[in-house]
Amino acid sequence: MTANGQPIDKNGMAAAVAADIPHGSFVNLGIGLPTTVSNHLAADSGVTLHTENGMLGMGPEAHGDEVDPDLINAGKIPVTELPGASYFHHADSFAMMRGGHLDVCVLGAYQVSAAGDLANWHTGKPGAIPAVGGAMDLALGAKETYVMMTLLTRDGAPKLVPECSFPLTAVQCVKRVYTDLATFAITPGGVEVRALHGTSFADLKALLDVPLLDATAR
Amino acid sequence: MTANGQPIDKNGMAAAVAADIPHGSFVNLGIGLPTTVSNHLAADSGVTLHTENGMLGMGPEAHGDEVDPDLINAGKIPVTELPGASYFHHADSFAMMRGGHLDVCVLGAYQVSAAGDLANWHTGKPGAIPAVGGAMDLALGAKETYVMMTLLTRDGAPKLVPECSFPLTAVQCVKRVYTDLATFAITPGGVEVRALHGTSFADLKALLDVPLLDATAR
Amino acid sequence: MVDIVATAAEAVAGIGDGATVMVGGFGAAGQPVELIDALIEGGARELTIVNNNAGNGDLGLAALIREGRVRKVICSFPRQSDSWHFDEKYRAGEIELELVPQGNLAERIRAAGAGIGAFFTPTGFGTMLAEGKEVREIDGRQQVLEYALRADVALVKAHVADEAGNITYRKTARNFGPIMAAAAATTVIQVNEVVPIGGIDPENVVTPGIYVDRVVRVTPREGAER
Amino acid sequence: MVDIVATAAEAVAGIGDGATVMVGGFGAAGQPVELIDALIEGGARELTIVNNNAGNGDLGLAALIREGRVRKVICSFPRQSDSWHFDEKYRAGEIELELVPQGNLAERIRAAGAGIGAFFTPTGFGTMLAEGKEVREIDGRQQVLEYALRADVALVKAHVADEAGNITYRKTARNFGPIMAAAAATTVIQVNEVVPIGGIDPENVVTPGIYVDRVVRVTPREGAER
Repeated sequence: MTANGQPIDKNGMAAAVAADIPHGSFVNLGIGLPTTVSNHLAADSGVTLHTENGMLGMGPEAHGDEVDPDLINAGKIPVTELPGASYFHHADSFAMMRGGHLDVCVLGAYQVSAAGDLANWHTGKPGAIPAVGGAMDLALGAKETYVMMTLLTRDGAPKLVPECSFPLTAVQCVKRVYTDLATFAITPGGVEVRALHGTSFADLKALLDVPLLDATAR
Repeated sequence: MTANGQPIDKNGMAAAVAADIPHGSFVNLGIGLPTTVSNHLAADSGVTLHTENGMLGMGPEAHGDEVDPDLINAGKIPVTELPGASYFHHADSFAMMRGGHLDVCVLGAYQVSAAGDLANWHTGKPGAIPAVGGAMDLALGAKETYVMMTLLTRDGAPKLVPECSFPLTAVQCVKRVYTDLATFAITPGGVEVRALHGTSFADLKALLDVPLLDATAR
Repeated sequence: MVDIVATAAEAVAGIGDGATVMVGGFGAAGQPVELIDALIEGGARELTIVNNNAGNGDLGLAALIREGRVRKVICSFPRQSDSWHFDEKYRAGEIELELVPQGNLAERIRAAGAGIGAFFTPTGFGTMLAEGKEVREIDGRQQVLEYALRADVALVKAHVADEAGNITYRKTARNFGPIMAAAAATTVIQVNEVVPIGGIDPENVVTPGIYVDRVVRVTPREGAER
Repeated sequence: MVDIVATAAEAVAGIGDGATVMVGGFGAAGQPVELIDALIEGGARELTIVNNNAGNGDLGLAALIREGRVRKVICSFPRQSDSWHFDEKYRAGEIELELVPQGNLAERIRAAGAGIGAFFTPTGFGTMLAEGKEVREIDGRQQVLEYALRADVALVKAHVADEAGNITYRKTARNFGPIMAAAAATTVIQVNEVVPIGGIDPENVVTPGIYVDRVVRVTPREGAER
């Protein structure tokens, strides 16, 4: 197989994730990059957004007069309320997540392992103040956990790895990984490459220290 | 000490319990005899009644047009709603009880032991269909568990006993026992007699196989 | 996403033999009688039923038991003055009973919906209902390990649904509805009224639509509502 | 029974050195700033604080930390762009941190209020936050044993109280309020409005008065409410 177009940017990754979210899903979008997925959900997607600080039916970011300090998302950004929304307390909100009721959760990551282990909360550097928030709950709670990240660090090191070297968020939880160079599905049979962006399967294989299955023709 | 008035009837026991419920308490009254305690709570008692099927602020039994099949007590009898009431689901209702938030719970009993063990749910007879309801939760959940019962069975056997022979509802949970012949407090130091009704302390001692402390002069 | 269906029969479609079915209600309050009638009509057998009781009188759950559809009941309070159908089947050895203290029943159902595998609670310690169960002392109290209780289907009676499946209940008929809705793979709710999206204040939603698969409006029976 | 008190100072009276204090809020939403200000004024030291965060900016919990009143923080997300007071104390070794996954934090608080001693949850399994904790497989998943988390006092910001102490919240400012109110020996709630008994529909009460010890009405700050 040869290179397939260009690498995609963050916007392209968000669009790729959005395209894979089934109609009518209940979805939690993690803080930061994953939040941008909402910009790519069609008005008729039927997707309902959950924010773990106690709301279903979250709308877009609030601006101007819409801003209400009592209505924020998990990133503490003011948001809006859509018709059909509901509010609940923190234990009920995490029960909703941890009980497996969300269809999809989208998270960022430092590393994902070939087995689907996720590292996204702590660099493990000495002196770093750790903060976990809802990451460990989110990673395990949804029916499907998707990760969005660049495939390589700024230094060019792969972030899809045989074993995570960063402290783990959760074990064997990631189902799909959306990156600038490729989209992966982590399956019981191994890591499948589902789409390529500006790279070839052979080049990707050379880049990563993880066995890959070519599923681009799927 | 000599006999002190007459034995009290069920009505008298209910009045005795009601007189000991502190102002402003949150109280659960068990099915049957304990329900009658509400008839003796003064309008200014400040007592709020809990019913474990999901309500605080339960009012008296409903009659005629007041009857609403969606508003019943734990005995499945139609009741009314007082101002300041609230409704909640069963897990929240039992959390309220089991979390130790109720001040007083009043229950009937087959037997109470000298250590405060309670038997009130199952006769243990062969062929009896057991039914426990909320008895085990109620017995342990309130800050104080009071029991109302006749002191003797119809056959004249004491129901305040060294050890329960009936299947237990809960261990070491009963704080006070209101009977037709006497009122008892079960304390770390032993079983205290707090009041006598138509019997003497000496006669009571002879009647029961449980060591008693005379606290009637308290 | 919720399906608003037209009939109770559609609402209970697909409940098969051997299913574990949670049935809301405390006695008659909150009992989804019309859904149970449809379940009887549907023919499913060998059911395991989770309910606080084991049927009262001749309607609803009592009828399901009378018809011999129930293999096992998990409940807190089967024996009542009007539980004759259960009593008869139980005495004949035709129905199995798992007796659970009511608070443990509620908490086990809640645990299933909340992703809690098991929990320690003082309720039941030292009694025959905790025999054989793991016990440990926590915070100075002996506590018993109890496991989450989940179901294939929950049948719930509520009050109002919006078209997103958000639900409100009415008075003490709320009882087991919200926790059962979260503990079952498929949740079916009968309501008195369906309103458009936006018709329920988001502050007052009791069961969010995420927990609800099918909603059917049922015309209240004469005398069953005011 | 609830006391409706006139000032935040009365509301927090009696919180002593070494107390464990749950503080509601997720960031600024639902943070009881005026109660925290009164707590600072009251002088209590060596506090253990339970909150989702460890202070944002310079107000409320951040100020309490800046004033050196906090010995330990139990939270899920201390490090933020504006957590400078915590960061400084933590790096100086002047404050202890117990880091808890947010869902475990919420569930542990809920457990304390509900009489659950401990529970098994998959969250945290295989991570450094579960090191040394008991693990067992339940329902095919590895689960970690977590214990109830209770407090001496809860400080909560809500929306409306009635004179029986029944409480409603507003939007996502509800967050930890209801579970903290149930998990503390003494619960103190600041509200925007107090209404007579009967002023809240019994169907819409979020925190029943049984959980509430003191209520104080606080005039909203300029710009803090709309």
